[in-house]
Amino acid sequence: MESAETTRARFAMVIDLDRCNGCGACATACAVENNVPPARPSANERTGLTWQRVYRASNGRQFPENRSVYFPVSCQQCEHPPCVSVCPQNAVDVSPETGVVSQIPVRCLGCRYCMTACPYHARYFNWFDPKWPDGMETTLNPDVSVRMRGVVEKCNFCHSRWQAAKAKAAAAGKRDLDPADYVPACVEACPEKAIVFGNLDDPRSGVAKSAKSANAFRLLEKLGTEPKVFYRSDRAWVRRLADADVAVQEKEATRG
Amino acid sequence: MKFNVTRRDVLRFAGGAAIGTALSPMPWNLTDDLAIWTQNWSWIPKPPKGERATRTTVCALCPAGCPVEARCIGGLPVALRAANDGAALCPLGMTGHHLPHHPNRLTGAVGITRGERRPAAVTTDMVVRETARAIRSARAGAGSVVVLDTRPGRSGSWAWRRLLAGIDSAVVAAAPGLEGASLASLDTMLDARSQSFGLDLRNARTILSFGAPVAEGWGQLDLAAARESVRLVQVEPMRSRTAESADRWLPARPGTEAAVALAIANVLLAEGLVDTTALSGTDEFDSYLSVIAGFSPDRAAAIAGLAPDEIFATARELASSGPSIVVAGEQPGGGPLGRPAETAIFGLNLLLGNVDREGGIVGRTPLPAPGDDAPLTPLARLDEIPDHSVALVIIDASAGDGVYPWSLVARKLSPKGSLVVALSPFLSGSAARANFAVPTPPYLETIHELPTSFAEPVASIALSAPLLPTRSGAVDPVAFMRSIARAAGLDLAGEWATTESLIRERVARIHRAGSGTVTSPADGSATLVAELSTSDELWDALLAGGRWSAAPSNTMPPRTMRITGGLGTALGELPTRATATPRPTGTLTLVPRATRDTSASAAVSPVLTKLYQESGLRGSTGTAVLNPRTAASLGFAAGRNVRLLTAAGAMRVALMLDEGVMPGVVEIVVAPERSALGEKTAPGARTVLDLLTPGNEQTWSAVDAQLLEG
Amino acid sequence: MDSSLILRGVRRCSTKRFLAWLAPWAVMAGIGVFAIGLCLVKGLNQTNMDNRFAFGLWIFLDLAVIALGAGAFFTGFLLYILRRDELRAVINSAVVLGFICYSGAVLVLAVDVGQPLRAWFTFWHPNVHSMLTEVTFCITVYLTVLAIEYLPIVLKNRQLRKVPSFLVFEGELHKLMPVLAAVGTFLSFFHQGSLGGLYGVLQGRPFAFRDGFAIWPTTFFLFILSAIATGPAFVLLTTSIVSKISGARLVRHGVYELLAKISGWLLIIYVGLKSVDTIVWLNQTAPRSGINPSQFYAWQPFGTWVLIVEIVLLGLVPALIFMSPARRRSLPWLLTGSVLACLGVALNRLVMTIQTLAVPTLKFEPFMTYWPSWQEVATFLFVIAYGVILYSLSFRYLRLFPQEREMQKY
Amino acid sequence: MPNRGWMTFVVGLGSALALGWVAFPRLQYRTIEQPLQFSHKVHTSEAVGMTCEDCHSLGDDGRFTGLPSMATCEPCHTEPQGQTAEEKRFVDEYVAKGREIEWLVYARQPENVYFSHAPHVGLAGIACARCHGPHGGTDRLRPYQENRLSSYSRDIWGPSPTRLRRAEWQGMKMTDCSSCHDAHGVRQSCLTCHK
Repeated sequence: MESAETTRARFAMVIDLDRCNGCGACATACAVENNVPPARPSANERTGLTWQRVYRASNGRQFPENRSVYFPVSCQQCEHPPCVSVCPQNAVDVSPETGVVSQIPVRCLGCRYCMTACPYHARYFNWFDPKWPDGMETTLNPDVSVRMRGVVEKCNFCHSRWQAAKAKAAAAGKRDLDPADYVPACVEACPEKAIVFGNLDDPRSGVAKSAKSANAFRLLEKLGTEPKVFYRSDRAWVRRLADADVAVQEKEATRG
Repeated sequence: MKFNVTRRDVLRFAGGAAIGTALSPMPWNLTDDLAIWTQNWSWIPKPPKGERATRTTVCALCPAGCPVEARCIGGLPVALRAANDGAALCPLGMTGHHLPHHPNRLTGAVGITRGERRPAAVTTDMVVRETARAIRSARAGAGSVVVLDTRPGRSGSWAWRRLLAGIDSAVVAAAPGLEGASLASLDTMLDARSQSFGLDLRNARTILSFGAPVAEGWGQLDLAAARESVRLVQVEPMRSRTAESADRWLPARPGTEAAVALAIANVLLAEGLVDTTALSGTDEFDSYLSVIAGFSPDRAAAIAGLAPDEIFATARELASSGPSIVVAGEQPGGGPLGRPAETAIFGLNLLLGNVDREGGIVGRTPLPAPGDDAPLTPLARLDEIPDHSVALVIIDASAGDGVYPWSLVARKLSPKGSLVVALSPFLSGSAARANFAVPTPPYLETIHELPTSFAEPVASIALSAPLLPTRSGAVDPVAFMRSIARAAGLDLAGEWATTESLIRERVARIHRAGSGTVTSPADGSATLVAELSTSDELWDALLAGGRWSAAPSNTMPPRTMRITGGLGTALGELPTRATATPRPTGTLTLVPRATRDTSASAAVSPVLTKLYQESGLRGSTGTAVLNPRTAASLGFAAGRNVRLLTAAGAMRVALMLDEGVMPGVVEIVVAPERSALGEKTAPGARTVLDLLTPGNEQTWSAVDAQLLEG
Repeated sequence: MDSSLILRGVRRCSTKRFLAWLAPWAVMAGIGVFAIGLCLVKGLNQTNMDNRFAFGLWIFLDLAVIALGAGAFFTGFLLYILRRDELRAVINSAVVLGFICYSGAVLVLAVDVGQPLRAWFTFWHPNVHSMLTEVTFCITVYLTVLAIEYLPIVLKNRQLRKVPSFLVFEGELHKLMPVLAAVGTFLSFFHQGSLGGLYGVLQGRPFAFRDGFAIWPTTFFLFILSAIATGPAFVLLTTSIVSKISGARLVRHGVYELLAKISGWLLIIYVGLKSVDTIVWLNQTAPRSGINPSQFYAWQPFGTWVLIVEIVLLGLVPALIFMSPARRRSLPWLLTGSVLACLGVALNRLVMTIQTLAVPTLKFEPFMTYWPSWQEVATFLFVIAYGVILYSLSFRYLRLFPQEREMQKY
Repeated sequence: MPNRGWMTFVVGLGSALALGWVAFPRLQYRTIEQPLQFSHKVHTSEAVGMTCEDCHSLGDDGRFTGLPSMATCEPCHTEPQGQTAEEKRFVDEYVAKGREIEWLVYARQPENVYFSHAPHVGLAGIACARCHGPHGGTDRLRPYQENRLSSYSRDIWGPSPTRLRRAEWQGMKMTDCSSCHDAHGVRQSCLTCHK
């Protein structure tokens, strides 16, 4: 039998913040694709499940000079992920085939140590049992398993779509998948075409070029996590929001 | 032998048993199986299994009618996306396949008593009898009959007009707060009530919008794509997504739009930027000029809180880079600006010569009616109907809903007795406020019609094909009308018995006329109708997601133009009133804010809690947003729960602070009410909209309010 | 009624009084059991933890009680390895305290994880790089060690001694004690350190992240040091409280002084190293992560006062008290010092748990605070009630303080 | 009676062993008969001459179409082909009524596993029997056994109560997948198989 070695890829995305207008289509498409359950009545923005969360930030100036920017933040698929080494039971690893950081809910103990480790708050805990209104379970995506309460979950670049693209390639006798077959749901759903997705290792891909462009940046780069989600903006004040050197938010929200 | 069981025996037995158990697979398998049990809990929903296929339809959740590709498992849709390349669906459209399973879906007719937690089940026949009785008493003089249509222009809309034709006091009115409602003022000004016209936004070079969400898909203009060729000037108090992406943003105070429009007209005239010879003979032109003369840029700028230069610059831009289009209001959740303001704003179109011009306001042939040429009930605006005069309101929300304060309808009801009947798939929105609600099939369970949308320059139609079987209990609206006709003794002749047969008839008439083209959603290829041999072919092409469009005709028949639409002095008074009324200190202007997508439907997918409840992206209903300076002057901090007080009452809201909000303004988030998001609550619960009492102009885009402790 | 079980030669209160003492604690434990049941059946939505405060009151409780429970292993270490025989007077009590602290922590951990039935996955599929794996292994093994150390104390009960084989067993176990103490010391040093490492390795949380030696961040060593410094103080504190409540003299004052002296010297070393660590962290480690350290203390209620209180009031002050021979002679001073030292280690664990999570990393994320739900508080109080009940039973029926009988004679 | 102590110990040991090795494995599983008896042997016999792929095929997109639907069976079975009562029942109750058979799938993987036949059969050329055993030559469908706690098929663990495999094709646990992957140098991570 021949070796089943597959090629290595580093999937990445570049999000153009000058195009994003905060419509939330990415977050919605993500929830539909990945069987993320709707909120329980008592859930809120601190206990909710949104793999792709859109944050709004502003230039901090007064009306009418105030301008906002929307940061869609999902798992940043770090090259040096702070969440992998902390998991006590190997429920998190990095896929050598895709560079995607995994989270395997059925292995997860629910200790939430990975959540404290992630500086991007991209990991979410199932505080509640997943529940859809009666009958709506027939609209679930069979390619993604439904998570149980008490485990952590997060974005995996729509891994099921990668699996499907790989199976399609295999059926055609190929080992390499067609880039057009693997597009995460958020990328597909963006009405502004603000997200470019592809293989960073392929120098011809749009993502490799955009990631190297002058105004591309990553969040909290100084932490050394080397995220594979890039952002770009021609506005300097937007780029400054990537680092946490100055405190700008004065909002305080207390729960309990 | 005596056998005494001693403590020591028990210990030995237990010891042996412990070792034996440890040496058997039982404890280890049990530990393993228990852990696996937690991975496979029976109460965790299991996704469906079955064959995979893709099917095409058209989204019927808002008037835009986007082509949709559905990924189906075992024939049932599990994911929706735009069927045409390069396009995308909005969050509402993407989750449309959840709606047939919405927890607030009506499964049978219900009677709703205010204050009762649960509606009572009734029979459809009973609702028919009650409706017929109300019609008979209306004919006997008890009051008038109003049908509120939430999606005008459908075959069903025509059927209502046909049904009520025999009743003198009956009118069909568009539900308040619908997109395109402001354009009715343009109808009046152009005396085009029986005529239909559209906005040629794609060919315009400058768009001046007073609050319309142009950059958020309003009017089907892909502004992102048209960035190079279209210049957008936005006049809006809120820093909306459109305002932020506009080329020029004039943050005028709420309620001062008319002053800004009149001042722009003032500059156009004063600087001789427009040629008014064609208008000089027009009805009321002189009074219009005198109103304009009262609004110098300096005065208007002071009223609106703008720099006068902004007004000068806007006027000059409009005049120099035509063709231009000026649109009024259309703010989702905020409703129309009111006729005087709309008249002032649309007047700019007449001054600038935007009518009958490519890239301006163009005439369009209307869609053929689905039936005979029998007389029809007149169309009216709800604000034209006298208060306390209506005996029966029928709300046809079978194709969608509007967002408006319920008091707009309530004030019309006759105190001597009235009945409100709603047709809706869901027990939320309008239906939750009726006396009776009759279930109709939702999107994806029946054929829905997407007739020409308000801004389109040519007539068009698309059909939303069902992907799911209709659930039992749902009543076809046209079949319901026929039952009413029978019970009330109204004449409703014709072959058609259901909505589908009515739409088929309309399609047959389009085919018979033989003009226009059908565009396929997949590849954008167009087929001439003339090439289709039977109307069934046209029907099939439409059911496969195609859209029929009429051939463009940019000429409008000659018409009378009435500049101020007979509004007389109201126009002059309006902007002054907005600022001159002395207000007690601490009074703020309450401005409702909604997003376009979710204001179109009575129910949204519970998954949209991701946007409304589980993230800060769109505030949940009951969130008030203030400028931090305004909050500081009132002594409030973020996250505080305060009482919001208006003339209509008070409500508790959570405060959010945002520097992007105009000082002195409270933005109130009009999110889908909790029942629309799928939570089981009492029908017709009060929402923030109930705080927005419409004034005499029946607008609710800006209302005086106060914030109080506690 | 239960006098046949009570050690000969010591005075204990009447059964009735004892039951009256236990009753409120039993009620508290009962409420706790209900709260724990709610969390296990309905899930962790019963708590006020959230995606940002993934750790809350319970993790703080675990860290704090494990730090205080360090008294058990450290006293064992001093007695059996370093041969400080004076400490035989408190070793039994220390072991019971250690057992209570560790078993309480493990119990709360079992409630705190989302899927307790999968807890054994850590042993079956361990990730050896995780500090939490190290903690889990060490705590489990050490809890077993503590249970074995507890056993001979139980077996020495008047009635149980009557079973000859128990006596033999107990004797054998006793010979094992130095070995167990050595094992316990090794394990404890490791997991106290790992608990510190738990935070120190958080590369993405500049508030917690520390440079270190090899794979161990400085918090690894600081946690060990702070635990062994406050462990003896906690033994001192509990012994004197028990003495006060029971009205019996339990140990000679010299034992208190020795405990205080040990605690004092270790505390002063800890305060010194902690200060150096803080300076390096604020001036080098944090800025390198792109964080302006002033941001750590920009949010109320976590001002710089927390740092000052932790290091000076709850670190330096008790250290100075303990180091002064004159103060050591006075029991009130010793108690003051012990309370301050124990509060100090608790505050340190609280700050590391809560403030680490409260300080925002992304600039567009707000600062958040957290307040536990009643279920979390009731579970917390359950551990305290459980500890009091178990300790009370042990004190009544077992020989926790060998010197007590001699002291009664005076 | 010096041995009595040992006796009680042995009794305890013996009864626990009996419980653990004999009674428990029976209690652990629920046995369910298939809705219909089906003979793979008859269909793959020379007389009929069908292959596995005739009914269990891969789609163009690489998705395994799984068990055949009635549409596959119907062309031959509008009328009974043989004399068995089971086939008559099949024709009367399923073909005639247009009902699908709700087979209990022995090899169904847990919900959280992504398994595609395409790379295994297509690229690696693994024969069906390598994982499914001599299933294609059986004359009867054995009863389906479902774990009462986990509700997984017994075939996941294999028939032995020790959960150790006797034959190569017995057992479809994670370790079975990963040991084969390891042996063939497949780079793997959690996401290789989990969804």
